[in-house]
Amino acid sequence: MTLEPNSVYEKIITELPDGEKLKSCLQCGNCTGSCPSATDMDYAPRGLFALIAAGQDEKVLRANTFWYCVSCYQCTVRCPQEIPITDIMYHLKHQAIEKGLYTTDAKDFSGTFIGMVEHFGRSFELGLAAGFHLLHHPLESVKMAPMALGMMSRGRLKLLPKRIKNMGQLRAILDKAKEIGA
Amino acid sequence: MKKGVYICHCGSNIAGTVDVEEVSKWADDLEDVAISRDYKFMCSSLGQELIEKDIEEYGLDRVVVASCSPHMHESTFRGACQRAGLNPYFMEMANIREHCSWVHKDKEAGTEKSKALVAAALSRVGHHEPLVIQYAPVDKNTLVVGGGIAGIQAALEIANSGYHVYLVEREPSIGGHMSQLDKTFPTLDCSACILTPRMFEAGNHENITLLTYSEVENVDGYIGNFEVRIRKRARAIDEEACTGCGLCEEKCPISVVDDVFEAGLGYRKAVYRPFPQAVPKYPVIDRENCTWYQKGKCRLCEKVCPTDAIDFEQEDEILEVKVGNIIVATGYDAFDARRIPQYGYGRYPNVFTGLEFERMTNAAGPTTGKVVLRDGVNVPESVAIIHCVGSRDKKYNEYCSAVCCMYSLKFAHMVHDKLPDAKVYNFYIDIRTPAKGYEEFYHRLLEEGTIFIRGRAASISDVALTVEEEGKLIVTAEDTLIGEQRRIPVDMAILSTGLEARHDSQEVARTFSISIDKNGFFRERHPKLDPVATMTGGVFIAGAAQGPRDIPSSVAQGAAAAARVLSIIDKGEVEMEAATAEVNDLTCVGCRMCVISCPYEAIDYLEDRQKAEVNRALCKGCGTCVAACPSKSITLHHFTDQELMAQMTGAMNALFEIDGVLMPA
Amino acid sequence: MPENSYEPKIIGYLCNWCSYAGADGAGLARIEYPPNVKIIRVPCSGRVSPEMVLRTFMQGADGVMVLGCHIGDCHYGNGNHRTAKRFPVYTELMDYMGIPKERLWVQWVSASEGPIFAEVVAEFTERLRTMPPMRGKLEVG
Amino acid sequence: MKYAWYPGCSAEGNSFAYDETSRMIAEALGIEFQEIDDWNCCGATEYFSVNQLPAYALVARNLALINAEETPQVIAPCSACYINLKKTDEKMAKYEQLNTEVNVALAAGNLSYEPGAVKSRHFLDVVCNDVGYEAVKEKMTQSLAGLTLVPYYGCYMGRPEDNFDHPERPQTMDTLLKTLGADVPDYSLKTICCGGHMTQLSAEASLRILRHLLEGANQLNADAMVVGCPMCQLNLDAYQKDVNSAYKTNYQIPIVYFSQVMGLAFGMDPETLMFERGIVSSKAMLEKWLTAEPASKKRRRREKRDKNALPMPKQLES
Ligand SMILES: Cc1cc2nc3c(=O)[nH]c(=O)nc-3n(C[C@H](O)[C@H](O)[C@H](O)COP(=O)(O)OP(=O)(O)OC[C@H]3O[C@@H](n4cnc5c(N)ncnc54)[C@H](O)[C@@H]3O)c2cc1C
Ligand SMILES: Cc1cc2nc3c(=O)[nH]c(=O)nc-3n(C[C@H](O)[C@H](O)[C@H](O)COP(=O)(O)OP(=O)(O)OC[C@H]3O[C@@H](n4cnc5c(N)ncnc54)[C@H](O)[C@@H]3O)c2cc1C
Ligand code: SF4
Ligand code: SF4
Ligand code: SF4
Ligand code: SF4
Ligand code: SF4
Ligand code: SF4
Ligand code: SF4
Ligand code: SF4
Repeated sequence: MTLEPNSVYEKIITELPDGEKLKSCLQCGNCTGSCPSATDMDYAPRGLFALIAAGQDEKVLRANTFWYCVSCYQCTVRCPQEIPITDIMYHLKHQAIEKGLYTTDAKDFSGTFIGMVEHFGRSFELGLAAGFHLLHHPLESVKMAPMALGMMSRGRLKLLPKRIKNMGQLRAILDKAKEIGA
Repeated sequence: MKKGVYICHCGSNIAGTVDVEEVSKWADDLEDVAISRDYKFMCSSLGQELIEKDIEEYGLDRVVVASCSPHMHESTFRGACQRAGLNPYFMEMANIREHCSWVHKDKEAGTEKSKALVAAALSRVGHHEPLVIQYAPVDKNTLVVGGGIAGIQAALEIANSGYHVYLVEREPSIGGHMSQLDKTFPTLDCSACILTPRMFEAGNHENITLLTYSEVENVDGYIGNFEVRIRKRARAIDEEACTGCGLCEEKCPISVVDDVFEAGLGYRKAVYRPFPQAVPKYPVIDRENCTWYQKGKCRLCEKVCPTDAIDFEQEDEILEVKVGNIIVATGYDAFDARRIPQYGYGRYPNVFTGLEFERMTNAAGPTTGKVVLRDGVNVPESVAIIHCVGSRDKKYNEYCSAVCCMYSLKFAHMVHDKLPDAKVYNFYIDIRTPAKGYEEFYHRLLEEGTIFIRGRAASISDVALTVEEEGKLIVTAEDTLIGEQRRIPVDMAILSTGLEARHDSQEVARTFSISIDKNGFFRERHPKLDPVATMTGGVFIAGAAQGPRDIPSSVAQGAAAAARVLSIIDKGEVEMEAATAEVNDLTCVGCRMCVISCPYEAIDYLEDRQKAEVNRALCKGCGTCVAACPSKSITLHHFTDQELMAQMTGAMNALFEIDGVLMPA
Repeated sequence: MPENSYEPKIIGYLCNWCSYAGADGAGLARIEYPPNVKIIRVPCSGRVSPEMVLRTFMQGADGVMVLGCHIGDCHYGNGNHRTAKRFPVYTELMDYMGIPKERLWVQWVSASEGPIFAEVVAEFTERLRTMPPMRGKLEVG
Repeated sequence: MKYAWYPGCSAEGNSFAYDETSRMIAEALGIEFQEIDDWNCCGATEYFSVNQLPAYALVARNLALINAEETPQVIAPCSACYINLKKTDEKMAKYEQLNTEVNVALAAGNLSYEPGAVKSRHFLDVVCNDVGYEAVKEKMTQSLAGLTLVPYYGCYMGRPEDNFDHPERPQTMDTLLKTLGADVPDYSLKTICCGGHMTQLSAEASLRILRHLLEGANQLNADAMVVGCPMCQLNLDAYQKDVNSAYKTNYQIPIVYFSQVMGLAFGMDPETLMFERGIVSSKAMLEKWLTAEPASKKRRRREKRDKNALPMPKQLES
């Protein structure tokens, strides 16, 4: 079978190690049945794979599925055809960003996170949460406040992470990686 | 020398990727080739006649057929030569289908390779010697291993034709898995009702020696003449004296879970018959659990036995029997559901396996046929039946187990029948019902109101999140037809476990010199055209030991294997291996390297003359001795050094010629 | 012939019961592999003597494969035990004679291992492609 | 026994207690930690989402900073860190191109890493498999008898493959807690994911997931859930209140680290074990333990076979 060049399907198969296993999807539904996020996804994994096979790339890349994937590998360890589903989810995020087709906040969340890592070399969950929510869901972040207070009072919430000593080295590495990876 | 060359098209199987005409033309110019032809189907009667005619017309004294694997048609073309008066060993095949056209797509490469293979065969065949096929008489007795329905059927067919059968069964009774079943799909006949008469017939047939609680330890010899060593394990019961009254069983104080016949759902005693209709009727004492054997106390059974049949001193017996043919029908093991932890078998009481459920619905089983929960009292209001457990999953078994869709439907029917108010959910990927009456059975279940959810069940859990789920098992699955994850609370879940090769199939295969496929099932000689024969002459297979199958097909295979055996017995003699080894008396230095290397002890060392000598009746023609002999004094006929080296040289020369370069000096 | 279009010539000695049937299996399953190998059927891998291997190299083969049943699965019980014992010694000798021992492959392939057979052939062919052709390199015969 | 130690970002804030008590336990068991100098964030699951190569390079920097000769194994206490370190090492070993590219990136910082040089381990794995249950037992001064501890592994300890425990039915922590003398029920949800960063994306989705896990533990009368991952701890602990208000439940299940309960059994002062850092109070659990009757006095009743009941299949031995 020759696949439409540059289609989501073709890219998974050619770019992702073991991606060609997606061809053997039985549409059994074990992945969706096992997925903790399935109920919140526009299309749960099996359905998404059917769309990929049908060439409905736009629908696929606009779906929130892979942004809602928490990378728990539950689907992967249960798939009877040994399809690397979680890795496919990562790959789809990548494809969606590449094509600029994403609609959820999740990408921005990841972005906030990455920004922090690139700034400090380390992350910190709650500073991250606060930053993200202030930007995107001011209301939700108010709701988060009591929890954050609890954390703070137990010495578990810091406002800024420690910065690593050799930030210059890390940046150089990441810049180089981005350059090659692009 | 006049050689004839025949290049087969095999329709487009070969001609599609090999330019057969070109190969034929090319071969025509080779040394000693009198005639070279290509033909659509060489194995057809017209193809064979072509060879026969040419042998006569052109006076051919060597024939090369370039077609499929010799495993497929060597005997066909040897036959053609023989009919035309040519020694059958003057024929050689070049395998340009399995080893060439089917595995290479590039026509040019395929054509070149075919030329090299044809040249190799031509070069080899020139060195062939005429061999005389010797015949050995066939022992008319047959060994059948495994007393399931397949083995019983095979044994009865042969015994009814008037020949003797040794039927060896490992368990205390014959019957196999079929004896555990309640009803059989799709007709819902009572399994015991149709099986018991067969078991009885096999147990009482004058031509059947029934050896239960026994195993085959060793097999020697070859088709027509096998020597078999059987261990008959001690039952601790004197079969002559025992009347099968069952008093011992009744009085024995030790009761243990019966993992075999009751599939773990019920108990049996330390002295027991697996079930009341067991054949033979004698019990056995299970020494692992008997207090006398373990602690030196009890002997209650001895006290109550009215005929003094208990014999604690009894020892295993070793029987040596001679048979001409062997049928191996050792059946399958059910998949161990505990290997899939997310289904909770062994963790949640109300998860059952298929075989457990068979025992449960069986009126003679532990619940006298009542469908109840593990507590033995409460009745389920809802039942989930999970298809494909351990099947169609690369982590366990990739194949489809073939019978579980049908038995899952059967289970759904049984629940509807016994508990008309209960809800039944079948979680399936595909419903597979490909045989007579099977699809109709599925339709019947649709009408009976079974709820079918298309989706492989993901997990079973007991963590309730809603009031309706409380106290239930919750099956989570995607209902793929609506594209939604669903949680279905049920009281009972049945896992439709697949069929696996016996855990010891590899050892059994070794004992009988047969091979196994990647799943551990016995490998047939040809997947389509020879499903009950094996690569070892005189050894046949039948039933679920060859692959997952249902009862009708197991019976058909049992009968087919029997027919194959009967035709050999009827013929009365078998061809002996003609390709045996021979020692050159003049050059042998008596070092005995060959004697040590022969796997069959077929080489005698003659003390007086200090020479080695091959016993041709024992030699199987493996050639190990040839390679071991330091003085090059042993020839293996039909695989001589000259023949093999000529074949190699033929190929190499052709390759260099095709390359357009001459051989290096 | 330019160096880069060099196609290694391989002779494979395959035991009738396991490896030859395995090669048939690759065919039945239509698994593609390089056409470089020419198969010669022997009853048992134990039939293959070191001399035969040497003569094959002398005839200009770039590689020789000896394939037999897995240990324990030999149709003749233990013929392949001999193969297993014989060849490690022999491969050492080959090096001594100037034939790199990488040119000889002894491996077990069962009747059900068609895909493995195809893999072995592909891998061996690839390996030989990285080596110069044998022809002319051998000063024997 | 000497290992490199990769604390992970949360060690400095949220999971301070885990880091601190792990060091205490390690010392008690004779494990020496060599903290990686100037380690950086492993990228959690986020970095991989967006840009693969920098994500690998980010992790690889940590591996490259380890002196592999001195400490050929690195311990991460956090499951996400563990899996990222392991995944990076394995993928670099498996895919030549990735290996080259990552090393080109590392070279920009004057570093290099040879895949396979450093083996990544989870702290739980080291405690159970390198030190061993016997050695743990020897260090015990008190039993945890009387406590029902529910082991919760989260998703990563056995996944995606070839990790130190079974992906669906892990046993390590069960055995460890049993060794410590606690009652350890068979928790069927022990590998169901805690939701990870979902708390930040969809409150609804994550609370549903957390509620499921808490309900499962609650049904087993858990005195505490025992975890080995800061993310699991954070989610189950910090959002328990939110679960309660969203679902009208009243779970009060402390979420503690296995290192903390080991400390109890080793006779360490509960104060220094920092139980009070949990949002859900551990007080009730500690009190119950202190007042529990000694194990020896508790007689185990042998269960009599119910006449009606059908036999249960035996569990598969792991
Ligand atoms: C739950 C369930 C329900 C089923 N329901 C149906 C149905 O309704 N209808 C239907 O057609 N099929 C059904 N089947 C399939 C059916 O069980 C098989 O088709 C049939 O039993 C195969 O018979 P067999 O003789 O090949 O193997 P088996 O029944 O397995 O018999 C093999 C025999 O060989 C013996 N044996 C094994 N190894 C040795 C050895 N080394 N030496 C000596 N003896 C040995 C065994 O003890 C056994 O007696 C069902 C299967 C299952 C699991
Ligand atoms: C499109 C198609 C593709 C298939 N592909 C496959 C496949 O890939 N693999 C596979 O395993 N199976 C395949 N099958 C099934 C396969 O064809 C059958 O399983 C097989 O041919 C059955 O053989 P048979 O001998 O029972 O019947 P038939 O092949 O039908 O032979 C019956 C013979 O009896 C003769 N006959 C009929 N009535 C009389 C009479 N009254 N007197 C005398 N002679 C009579 C007929 O002329 C015929 O020669 C395929 C079937 C179809 C339709
Ligand atoms: S579990 Fe695997 S085979 Fe089944 S639908 Fe999902 S991806 Fe396809
Ligand atoms: S890895 Fe992602 S898609 Fe797979 S089960 Fe977990 S959340 Fe769902
Ligand atoms: S001889 Fe073999 S290759 Fe030729 S037609 Fe018959 S089956 Fe096909
Ligand atoms: S051994 Fe004795 S008691 Fe037991 S069945 Fe036979 S005759 Fe009856
Ligand atoms: S001696 Fe053994 S078999 Fe006989 S009654 Fe006692 S326990 Fe049962
Ligand atoms: S027969 Fe049905 S239940 Fe059994 S493995 Fe095949 S599809 Fe699954
Ligand atoms: S060919 Fe094989 S069986 Fe025959 S004598 Fe030689 S070693 Fe023995
Ligand atoms: S190995 Fe050769 S020389 Fe030695 S005894 Fe046997 S035949 Fe004679």
